[in-house]
Amino acid sequence: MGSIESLYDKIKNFTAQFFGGKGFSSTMTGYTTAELQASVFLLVLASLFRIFSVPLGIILVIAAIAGVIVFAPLIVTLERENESDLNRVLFWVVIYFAIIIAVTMWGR
Amino acid sequence: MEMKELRGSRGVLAAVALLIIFIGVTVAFVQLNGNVARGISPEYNRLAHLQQPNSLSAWVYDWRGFDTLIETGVIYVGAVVSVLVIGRGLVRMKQVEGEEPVPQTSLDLKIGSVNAILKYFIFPLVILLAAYGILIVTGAATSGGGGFQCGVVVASAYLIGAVFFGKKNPLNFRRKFLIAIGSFGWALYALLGLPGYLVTGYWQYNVGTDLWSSIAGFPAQIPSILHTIFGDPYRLALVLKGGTFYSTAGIVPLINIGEAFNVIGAICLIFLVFIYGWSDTEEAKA
Amino acid sequence: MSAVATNLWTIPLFVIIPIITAILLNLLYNKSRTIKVIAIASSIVLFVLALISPYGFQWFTGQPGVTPGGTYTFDASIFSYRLSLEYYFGGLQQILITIMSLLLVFVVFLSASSLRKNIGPYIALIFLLFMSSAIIIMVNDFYHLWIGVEMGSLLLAGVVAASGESISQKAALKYTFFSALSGAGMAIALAMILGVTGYSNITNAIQYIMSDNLSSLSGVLYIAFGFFVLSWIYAGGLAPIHPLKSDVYGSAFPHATVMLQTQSKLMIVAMGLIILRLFGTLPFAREVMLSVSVLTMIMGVTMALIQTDLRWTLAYLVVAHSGLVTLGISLGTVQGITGGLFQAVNDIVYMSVLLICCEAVMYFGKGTSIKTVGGIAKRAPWLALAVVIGAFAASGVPPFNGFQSEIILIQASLSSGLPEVAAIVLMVSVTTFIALFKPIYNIFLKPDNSPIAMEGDAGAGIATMAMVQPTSPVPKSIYLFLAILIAIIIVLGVYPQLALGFVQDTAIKVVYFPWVP
Amino acid sequence: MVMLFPMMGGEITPIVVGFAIGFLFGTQVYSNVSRRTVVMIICLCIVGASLFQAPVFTWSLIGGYITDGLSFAAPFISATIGILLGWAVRGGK
Repeated sequence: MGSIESLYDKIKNFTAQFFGGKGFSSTMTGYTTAELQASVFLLVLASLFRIFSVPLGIILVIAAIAGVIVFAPLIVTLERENESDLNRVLFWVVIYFAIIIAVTMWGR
Repeated sequence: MEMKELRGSRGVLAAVALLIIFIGVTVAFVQLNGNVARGISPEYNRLAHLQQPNSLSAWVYDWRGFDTLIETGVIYVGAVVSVLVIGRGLVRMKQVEGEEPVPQTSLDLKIGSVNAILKYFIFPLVILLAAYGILIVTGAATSGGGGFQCGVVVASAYLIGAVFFGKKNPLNFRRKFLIAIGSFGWALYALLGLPGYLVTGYWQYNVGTDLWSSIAGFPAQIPSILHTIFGDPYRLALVLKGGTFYSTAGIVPLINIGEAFNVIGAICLIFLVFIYGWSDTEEAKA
Repeated sequence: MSAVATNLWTIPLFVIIPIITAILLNLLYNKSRTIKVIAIASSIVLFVLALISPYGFQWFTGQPGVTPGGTYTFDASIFSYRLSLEYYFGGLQQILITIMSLLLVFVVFLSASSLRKNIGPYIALIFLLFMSSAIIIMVNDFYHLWIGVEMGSLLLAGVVAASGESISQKAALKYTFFSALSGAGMAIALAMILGVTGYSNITNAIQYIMSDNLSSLSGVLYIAFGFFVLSWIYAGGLAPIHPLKSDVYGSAFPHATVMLQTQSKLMIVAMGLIILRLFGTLPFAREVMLSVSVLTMIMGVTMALIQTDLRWTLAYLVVAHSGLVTLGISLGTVQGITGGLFQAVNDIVYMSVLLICCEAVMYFGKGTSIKTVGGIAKRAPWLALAVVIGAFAASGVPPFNGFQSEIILIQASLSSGLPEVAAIVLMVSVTTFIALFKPIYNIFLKPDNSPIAMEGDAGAGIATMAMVQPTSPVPKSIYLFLAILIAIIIVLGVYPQLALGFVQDTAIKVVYFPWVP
Repeated sequence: MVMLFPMMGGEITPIVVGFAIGFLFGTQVYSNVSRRTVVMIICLCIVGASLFQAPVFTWSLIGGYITDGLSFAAPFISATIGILLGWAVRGGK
């Protein structure tokens, strides 16, 4: 039915949806790269849990893939959580500290 | 983050996390209860009388003298930083235009109803408090007091003066005076280590007391002249049950004086900056 | 084994010379010429001292150690309980302090010549920053470690707040706020270790923990470990606190950031090694440290990618590369620790190159944002070369030093059975390259199309003069500093053994003889 | 057990040091109060000195020791006098 060219046009139109306005500002490229990086990092991190048990690692990788797809612009969340806002940092410090204590004290 | 966000699932998460921390710390303290190891501390107590009647001063200034030097530095830095931030010197780069700092205004203290009291009472109080501070630092060789306490007492005298008299503070420490004695105090403290360093190689070795030069492996004998200079001014006779002992605190009282000057300079400077403000024009006038 | 000196003459000087210099500079206040002379002379003295110093201990105040037999000894090689405060100066200390004092010379020179007013107290703070970092890297005592960290964070806040922008004062305030949290946390950790062991000397404490059965007290050690890691995270600006630390780096003057990042690397190294020596045998200790480092790297580089200002990109990259240092330390193997320490050395050098270049960009008077500056390569080609070399070194391109340490880290994580971590290290170095080249391209290579430059093309006013004159406002001294640092980068990249010889010894001791400082 | 001689250094040095520091701080005192207030300060100071008592291990009269239970903190008195003198000499500005 459709030729190669129309397929190309379809893909082009489909990808064009993602960019509002001028798609190639230097800020935008930064965000795109960071988004890709963040999702890859997340996958690698999830796979790191195989050192505790391999099934856990597999489950986490699948969960991470699902998470990356569902919460698509990860970088926006990441940027928000990386604010130097005092309450936010305090929140994360408390969470971290609780995890450290829980893992070291009752982790075995 | 808004407080709103903390009311949702994040708040629950944070509460659970705090609970875990609480349980962990409590478990640790329960385990520690009754199991505290004494370590080296009996040794300190066994040695303390050899050099001065007060083991607290001995502990604080002789064994941990260097440690206290750096702690003193924390106070000094605190003063320098507050003065810097409040207004003496926001640093500017030549090439870059920066924001102009907000001009400092001094706190206006209104003195109304306390006049009658302050006329007869507050001025002597300020003077006597300052004298009391000096008493504490001179008694550093024999009592638990020391430089820091002296500094705090004198600073409180200064603060009382500031509260009741406003700009006409009777203890009218000037900025340059405070900076000078603060710097002099820390420098004195730091440099009192020099005699011991030059003679033995150990920084802040107490040449006046000279406890260790008789022990094998100690690098040098202390010349008697140093021993006299730093030991004799503070020699005391301890009349105890076992007889009369002669003891000296060596450089410890001098260190305390340095510490006192530093603390007076630093803390009064912090008070001064926060109460009266600091503008470059006033400084130029002064 | 021959007697080890416990009265090494250089150690007190590393502390006392900065103190006296700082006091003098603070008193001199605004006499810039005298300040410059004194500060540079004193920093050169410190550099020479670090270069020529032998290795050994200093037992401050000259109190001896008590042997188990009850006699006193002044020999560090004999087993004894230390009555005095102990500092150690060895290979690791030598290389780190040497580099730090070299940077101090540069930083003092730069700040004395580029600042307008109040330089006395400011440079005094920088000297004290040097002192506190030297203390932290040399100390073998808990109390003093704590004081060093506390003082370091106060000084950091002072240096940052002094730059006088509202953003930097906010950053300083936030950072000091957290110092209350983690300083108290560290104090609790120290109190617990002191309570369990009775010794504030780290060597004695480790010996006690290793020789006595503490299984009934393991909870105390775990909590102490947790608090210690918390303050480690704080001091180094690792993962959850990294937004505050990168705020600090980004809002200080770049030359101050050179000292700040050096200080934080030294803190990370010193505290990380102490944590490893004390708690390395606890279950999950290394895993906790490893996860903190991995998260720091990931967060750092990801956030660096989306910045649009060279200062802020560098701020986040400094944080990310701290993660590389801690990664090596937390692997806990000889190779890993060697790689981590070597990475710390390299990191300090190449980040300094980038930061000094960033400061040089500020001399053009338009800030460092990629939106405002452009076309600097035309006016200062050597600067562009320097920044490109710095970026290559940071991203681990072979002839430069970053490559050598990153390859060690990758090998170490592979041999520890963690290929994912190796992959992350690789990704971090690649992403560093990407994150750096965005601002480098925009600031240096892209033609200047800012409004002022456009006006200049139209042929109006002073801007035209600036365009016509190709001379750059960057002083010659900056090129000299950059040349020295780049020489170090290349030398370390070609002969990594030069630095490895200093750090390998420490790595071996940490793994096999943890009680030896 | 009152001793005039031999006096230990530790009993006289604090008095001298107290006076010196007091004088130093006295130069910074700013106030114009009546002579009556000065007399009151001195009286209060002596009362205070008897309350603080002499430093421990002080045995001489100059050090402030008279008998057990009655002694004066000599450095306190000397510091007060130092402050007043310093005020008289350079203060009041």
